[in-house]
Amino acid sequence: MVNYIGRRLLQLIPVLLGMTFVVFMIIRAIPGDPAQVILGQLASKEAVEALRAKLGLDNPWYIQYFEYLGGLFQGDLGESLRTKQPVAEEVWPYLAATFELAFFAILIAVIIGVNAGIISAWFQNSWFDYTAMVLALVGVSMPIFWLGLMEQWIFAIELGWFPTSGREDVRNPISAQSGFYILDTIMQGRFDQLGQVLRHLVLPGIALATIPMAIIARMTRSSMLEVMRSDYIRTARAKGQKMFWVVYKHALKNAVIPVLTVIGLQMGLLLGGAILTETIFSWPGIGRYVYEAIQFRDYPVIQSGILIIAFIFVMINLIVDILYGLIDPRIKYD
Amino acid sequence: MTEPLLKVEGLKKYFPVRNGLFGKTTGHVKAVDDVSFYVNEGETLGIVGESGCGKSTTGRMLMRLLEPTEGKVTFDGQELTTLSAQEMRKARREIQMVFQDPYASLNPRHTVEKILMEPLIVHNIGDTKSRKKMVKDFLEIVGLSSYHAKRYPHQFSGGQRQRIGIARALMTNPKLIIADEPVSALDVSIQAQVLNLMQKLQRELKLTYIFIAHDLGVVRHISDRVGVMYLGKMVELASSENLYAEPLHPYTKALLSAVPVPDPNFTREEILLEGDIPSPSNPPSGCTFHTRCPFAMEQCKQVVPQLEEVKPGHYVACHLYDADMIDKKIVEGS
Amino acid sequence: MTKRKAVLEVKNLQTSFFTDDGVIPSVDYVDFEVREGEILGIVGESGSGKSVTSLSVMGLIPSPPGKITSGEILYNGTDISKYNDKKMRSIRGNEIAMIFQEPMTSLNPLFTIGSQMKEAVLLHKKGWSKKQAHARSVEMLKLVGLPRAEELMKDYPHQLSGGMRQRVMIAMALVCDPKVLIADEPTTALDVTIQAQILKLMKDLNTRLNTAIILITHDLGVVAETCERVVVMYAGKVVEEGPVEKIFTNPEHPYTKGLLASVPDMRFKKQSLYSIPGNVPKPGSIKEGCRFAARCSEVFGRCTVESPPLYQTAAEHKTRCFLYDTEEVANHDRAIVES
Amino acid sequence: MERETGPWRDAWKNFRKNKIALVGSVIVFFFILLAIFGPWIAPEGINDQKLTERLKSPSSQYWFGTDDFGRDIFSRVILGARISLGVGFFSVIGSVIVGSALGIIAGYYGKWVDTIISRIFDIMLAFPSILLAIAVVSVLGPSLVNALIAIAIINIPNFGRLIRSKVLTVKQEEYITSARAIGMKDFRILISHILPNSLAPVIVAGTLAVASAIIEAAALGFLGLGAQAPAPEWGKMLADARNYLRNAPWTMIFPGVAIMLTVLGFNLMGDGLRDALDPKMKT
Amino acid sequence: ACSSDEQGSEGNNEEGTAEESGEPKVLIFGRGGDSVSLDPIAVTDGESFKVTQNVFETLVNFGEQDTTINPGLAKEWTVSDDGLTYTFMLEEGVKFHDGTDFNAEAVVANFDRWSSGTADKYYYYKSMFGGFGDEEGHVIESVTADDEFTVTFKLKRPQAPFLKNIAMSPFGMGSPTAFEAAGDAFGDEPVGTGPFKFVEWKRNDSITIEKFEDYWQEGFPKLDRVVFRAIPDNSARLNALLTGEIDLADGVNPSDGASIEGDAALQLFERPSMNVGYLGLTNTRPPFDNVLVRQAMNHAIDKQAIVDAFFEGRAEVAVNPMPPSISGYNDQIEGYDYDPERAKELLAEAGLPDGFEMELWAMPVPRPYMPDGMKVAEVMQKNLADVGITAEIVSFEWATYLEKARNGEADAFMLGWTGDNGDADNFLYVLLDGDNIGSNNYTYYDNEELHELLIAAQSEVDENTRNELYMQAQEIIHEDAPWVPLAHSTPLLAGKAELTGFKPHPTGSDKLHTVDFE
Ligand SMILES: Nc1ncnc2c1ncn2[C@@H]1O[C@H](COP(=O)(O)OP(=O)(O)OP(=O)(O)O)[C@@H](O)[C@H]1O
Ligand SMILES: Nc1ncnc2c1ncn2[C@@H]1O[C@H](COP(=O)(O)OP(=O)(O)OP(=O)(O)O)[C@@H](O)[C@H]1O
Ligand SMILES: [Mg+2]
Ligand SMILES: [Mg+2]
Repeated sequence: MVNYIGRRLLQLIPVLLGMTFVVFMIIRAIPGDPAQVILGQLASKEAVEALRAKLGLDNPWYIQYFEYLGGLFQGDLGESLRTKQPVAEEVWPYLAATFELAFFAILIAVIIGVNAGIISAWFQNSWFDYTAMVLALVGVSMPIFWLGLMEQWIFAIELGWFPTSGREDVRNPISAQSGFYILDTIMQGRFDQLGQVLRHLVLPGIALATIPMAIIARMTRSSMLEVMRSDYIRTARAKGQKMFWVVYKHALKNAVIPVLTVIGLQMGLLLGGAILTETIFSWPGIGRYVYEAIQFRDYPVIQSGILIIAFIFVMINLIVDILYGLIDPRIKYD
Repeated sequence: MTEPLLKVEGLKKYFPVRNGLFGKTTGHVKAVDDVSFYVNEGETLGIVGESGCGKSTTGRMLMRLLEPTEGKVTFDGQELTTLSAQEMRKARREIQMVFQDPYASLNPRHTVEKILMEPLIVHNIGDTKSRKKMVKDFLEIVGLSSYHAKRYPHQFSGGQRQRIGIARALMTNPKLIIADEPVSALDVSIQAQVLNLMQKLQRELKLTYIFIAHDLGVVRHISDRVGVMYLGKMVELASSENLYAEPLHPYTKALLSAVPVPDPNFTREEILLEGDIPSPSNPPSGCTFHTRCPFAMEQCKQVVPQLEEVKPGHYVACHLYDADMIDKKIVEGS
Repeated sequence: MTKRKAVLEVKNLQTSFFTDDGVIPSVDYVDFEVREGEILGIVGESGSGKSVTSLSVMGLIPSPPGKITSGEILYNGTDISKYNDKKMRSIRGNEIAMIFQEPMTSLNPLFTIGSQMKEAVLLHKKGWSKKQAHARSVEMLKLVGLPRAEELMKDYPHQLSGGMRQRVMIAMALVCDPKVLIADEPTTALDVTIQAQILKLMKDLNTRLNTAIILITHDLGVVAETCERVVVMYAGKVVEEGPVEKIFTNPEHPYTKGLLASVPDMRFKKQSLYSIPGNVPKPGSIKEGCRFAARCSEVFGRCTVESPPLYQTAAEHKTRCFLYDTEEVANHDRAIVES
Repeated sequence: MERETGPWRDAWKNFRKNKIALVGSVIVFFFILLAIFGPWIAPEGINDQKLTERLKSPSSQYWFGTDDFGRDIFSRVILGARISLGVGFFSVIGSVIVGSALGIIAGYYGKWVDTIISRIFDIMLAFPSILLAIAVVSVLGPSLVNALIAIAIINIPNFGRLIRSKVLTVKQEEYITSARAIGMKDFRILISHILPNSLAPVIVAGTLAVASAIIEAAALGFLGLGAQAPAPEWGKMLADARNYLRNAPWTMIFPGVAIMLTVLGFNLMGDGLRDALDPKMKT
Repeated sequence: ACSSDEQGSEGNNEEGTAEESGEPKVLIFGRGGDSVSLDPIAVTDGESFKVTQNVFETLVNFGEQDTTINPGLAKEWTVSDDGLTYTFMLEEGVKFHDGTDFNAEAVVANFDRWSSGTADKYYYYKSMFGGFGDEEGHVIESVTADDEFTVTFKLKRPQAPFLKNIAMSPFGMGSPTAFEAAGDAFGDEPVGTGPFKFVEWKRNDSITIEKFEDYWQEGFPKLDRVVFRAIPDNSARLNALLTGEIDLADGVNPSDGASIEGDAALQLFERPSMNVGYLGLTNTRPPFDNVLVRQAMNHAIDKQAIVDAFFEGRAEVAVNPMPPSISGYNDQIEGYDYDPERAKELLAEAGLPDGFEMELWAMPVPRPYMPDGMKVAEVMQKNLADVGITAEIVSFEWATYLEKARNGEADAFMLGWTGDNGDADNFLYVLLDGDNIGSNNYTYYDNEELHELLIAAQSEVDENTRNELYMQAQEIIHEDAPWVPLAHSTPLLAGKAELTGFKPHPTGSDKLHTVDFE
């Protein structure tokens, strides 16, 4: 197993290097001069030149790239041009906010999606199946920014069931420790605040969860249908096993493998969708952090933010791969 | 004696097994390991053996659909193993193949006509009109009708597809046909039709066959000579009369005795082999059969037996028939 | 020879598939019985309905689209075809067990052999502890001749060879001492030398445990060697039924005859093989007359319009062919079997 | 057995049987008609500003109401079909062409070519697609064409991988071996066997990709990185309408519904096509 | 909208009862973005000043809702006749939040810190006082502590708006102990003398400040705590106000003004206008190098319609580059009226009877002077089309936009300006003088005559003479038409009805010490 993980990690290296390179090149390609941006509107030409030299922008691109890589290895993600803070330090609360939201969303998506898929497959062609699958199709077709706005309008403004935006009730602020408010409030025993945190999570969580949920439901269904046709399911039934256990024990474990891939891939959608959702719901997460950085051309933040998101995405898929190995004994890890 | 149509010497195919952190080659699957035989013009050589013993690999190497790791294949005086890719493609006009799976070996998106015309186009035989005519002729030769030309493979039954496969192999008027389990996927009643057809064609078109199969009955029926393979090696090769009447190799004996005979009154000598076929990636030392051989001796574990002609036209690779062994046995037996 | 008691009787079974192309009766009024402790062979070419018959018995027809549309399946005299799922579950694995063709895919790849064995035990042995179940599983693995039974319990299916898996399947099927074991082509996917091992094992178990076995196969050799009685199926119908000796030495139905003649025999070389002309019909494609009529060498007028019943041609021997319609036999039989 | 059948015809028969897919096709067809004939159907132009008629609620005159410029939303939604469908089609065609070419090269030549191309795909796929699209648009500057390019770029690896894996599996098929056994040249095998057999999944994936491209274009439009004023791009219309969600919800509802319906149409159709053309392919 | 109001007021009631029971009074102030840093000298963005304005105080203050000069930390001051020496008498007994005493040394320490900076660190210092340390342009020669509570500033040359400059938010007095200890991190843990002290900052989310118990002005602040919450989207922010998640919303869309006024639970605040939104014409790019074309543009655009539609009438059509509230405004000038025919004539005169093609750059972000640049651009596009000019709207993200526009890459670009200190110089010189080409003069407009007037005005100490100079300047500008001035908007804020004492300041940074809940 260790060997297997090691191998997967090694295989990641070119991808990770490639990622840094892509990010690096994109940033270089964005029109505009970082030095000028740092110095602002009034800076003299000389000052800009001086700063360019200081930042190493005069060097050929490959030297810049290797310096950038060197920095990355030492955990140096650069410094925000706007706030002058090291990105590596600044980024954590944003990440935590996004993680919490994404985790909540994927939880909803998985619980509802997987079960809907299972039941649809189990009772294939039933009214439940049809309804669930039509809903799932509508779900995949939903522009999440629109869904988010509609949710906000209906459930926050018109009905007032949930707050319109943000992570917490600022009147009753949470003292952040880990940055995961659910964890923080539980550890502090502040269950009143936990309720608030959950209330704030609902709307953006659903907006973010809709598409993955629909995709997971569809995937689970088709994967289950295939598994249900397999010989070992017949074997389990021939033993006299109850249908419920046949489905939830024998079939699900087999069906979950392709679903896992989808979940891994959906995390990418989720992290990407976070940009939109976080903008709509004023969620102080990494997506908004990057998006605002783009608007202010805060290069180090854009660069590191994109890299971090991609890195997380890659890592999630690595974890998915490892999970395969745990679930499926056929995957060799010697 | 005239020169054989096809001569195979020391043919080997090792598939690398990649593994470990860097995908290094950590071993080899010895799919075919030092096989030699010849085929005379107009005869049928049967090759039998259990699954995974390297029959198909051998067959494919003869046409260089797989590049041999080692060894020499001489066809009609021409050494195929040294031809360039271009020349080899030309040479394939003379050697054709019929495949096992009648469902997979025909492109589902092409009509029968297109499938059958392809070899003609490739080898630049005839013009469109004469090609069409040839297609019709050959359809009739293999027992189909000319109106079948416009249909797609999925509209045919397994037996009919196999006929199409045979027709395709015949289009270029080849000398040698390698048939890799052409009847294994067919029902018994259909199998007989195809076997009869192949025999008829052989008579009429003076074909030479290499007939690969695992059904000993079928092989006996169609072959003039039969080679028995075990774990990548040819263990016995003799005329079919001799081989079935008087098998020499312990494996051949066991194999023959294991075949159920459709006669309830027939009682056979039972030699039940213990255990399974070892993996070709880690074959036993010495004689690869020694792990299951009831007559295994110390020597068998170390020394690889060579295929020797112990009787006229009867070759066997077994230490029991080493010249000195025969003496020894006589000594011990007395 | 005294006739043993029937444990399982299939009467007039019709199982149909309701597909987009219409209703296909894959098993069409099939009758046969399995007697205590015997090995009954069912032979037939692909698509003749062998598997559907056995799945019908087990109540495992995939539904939709399949459904038992008529007939009864009597187990010890009670019709289990009408059982609800719960009652049927107590039969499955416990009274009637089944093993399948593909040992490679019939075991769940994600669970250990042990957990799948124990599951089979615990499903029917109420009140057994895990330990007892474990002991029983190991015992059964040993019984089917598997070495290292204890260690095997911890292995996953992919770590076993095909022959070993088929042994595991047999052990699992026999773990609750079923009265009937249905083996659907248990050796088709195996090599001959392994097939010989498995067949021997099944014969041994049959004599030792007195379990009745339905052995489904398309290999006439296997039937000849293993079974006592045999049912020949063609296109969803039983065409001939009788003791192995009779069928093989003196086949009656033209199909059985043709089939036997078309098998190449390993013992001697036939000059040319007999071959049945034509193709195996698609299920449901023949609506009228004898289903074999189109390929039959002895076909005559009546065959294409009327569907022949099963004629009792001798004690223990039945044939579905008008050639055996001697008036008296026919009259006698029509009362019993009507198709 | 009928005479006139073939894989495509069979697929069409299957497709016709699939009610849901037909609904999808009808929706798609409807929007295609709008895209083509929009200018003749729409009662008003894209940019007929009437600042005195601002934010009128739906009425018999303005079926979908008016926006903050007093423009007829009904007309704009109709005229927007051309943009969304255009972006959808052309970006997908772009990614199919480039992706297929790369995928074929990778799958067919294998070895280091494959390794390099596959790694590039891996790297591109490591970025959440919308993020990559935003980055690309940041480089190129926001405009509809650049959004289209960005979307095409982010979809390249999807098609590339699809084709590559299809090429790899088809390459393993016995009929390819038999083509080689005939003595066929590799390139010909590629053209006459591998490509046609890879076409079905590409059509399916392409249809579904049009759906996601439309959403992505709308998302970019929503973020202000796509179509620019006064283009009636649906995502941009939503972004422009955001301020009026409470006071004039119709400004938000109709463009949103239009996006959803179009995308749903393509998804339904793609699903149906998958069932008809390529039953083995999964979501 | 009605039903949402009910919901909103329900939310409020809950809060209301909580307050009556002696709960701390908390104001949640929703705004468009997060602060960049809380060290006021180190930043340039309004969102940072909104917070620092309440944590720090300046020597002199602007008036409650104007830019007149009032005592701040300095209770009185004297200016020498030559305008070169300023002497300030400081309030006594003022303490920083960390307990450090506020005195003359502290003022000196602050100015020393600032004047030893660099342009990239202390932008506003350079911008207002011309440079650092010994630099040529640096206006301040020295700052010295005469005694504990007297500070003297010596200038190298007279600077007319000097007092207005030091009243600006960037020049809030920080605790020397704190900034010496914290160094660059001062912006994370600001310490001033203001009515509120810094508590917590959740990046991109919220900043919390709380009542400073030892605040020197008795009875202030009224609130116990203020939370600044960043909600980037204007409508989302208003939504949050409606649901009671915030108490006060900055940057309300003009389109929502009417409905807020009609809502009993809410009140609308208008921020006095001190800005100008305009369409800049890059004077060096053809055809805008032709004054006739520029005038034609001015006639072509229907400013009134724009103000009515996208400022919802909450703006004044602009005639001059600065708002009327600033002294020196020339109200004699008649604006170019909306006259497409005249525009066409002018174009024909300029040799472009068939119009021309141009790029129209639209602002990608809302600003107080231009709540929705894109939409205004669309209207202008239409107006221009009506006189035969084909304008393609283009946009970039904000920073690129500014940079490219400053580099003269735009044909015509939308932009605006909010005054820093309410002085005419801060509009006319900064935005239109040749000196500021490459900086805030984005149009590359350069008129020698104008330049001389503006430079003269900078060092003119007499108010009337100075105003006279600015009026002349505006006439020149009007004639040359480097811009199409569009509007002086009145930015809107909305708050709960029970909010009292909130006085929006024209500079955009509001002092909250008088704010209270009823
Ligand atoms: N491409 C390959 N890579 C690695 N191993 C291979 C490859 N092709 C075949 N083998 C291995 O080589 C051995 C011989 O395979 P081959 O297909 O020749 O057997 P066979 O005798 O034709 O068996 P069957 O009767 O099942 O067709 C097998 O163990 C197989 O696993
Ligand atoms: N799920 C199903 N849906 C539709 N038709 C089915 C289904 N399962 C079986 N059939 C039909 O029933 C017929 C009988 O199938 P069955 O599997 O019993 O054949 P078999 O005799 O077991 O053949 P084989 O030797 O290939 O296993 C087949 O022709 C098939 O078309
Ligand atoms: Mg093979
Ligand atoms: Mg079967």
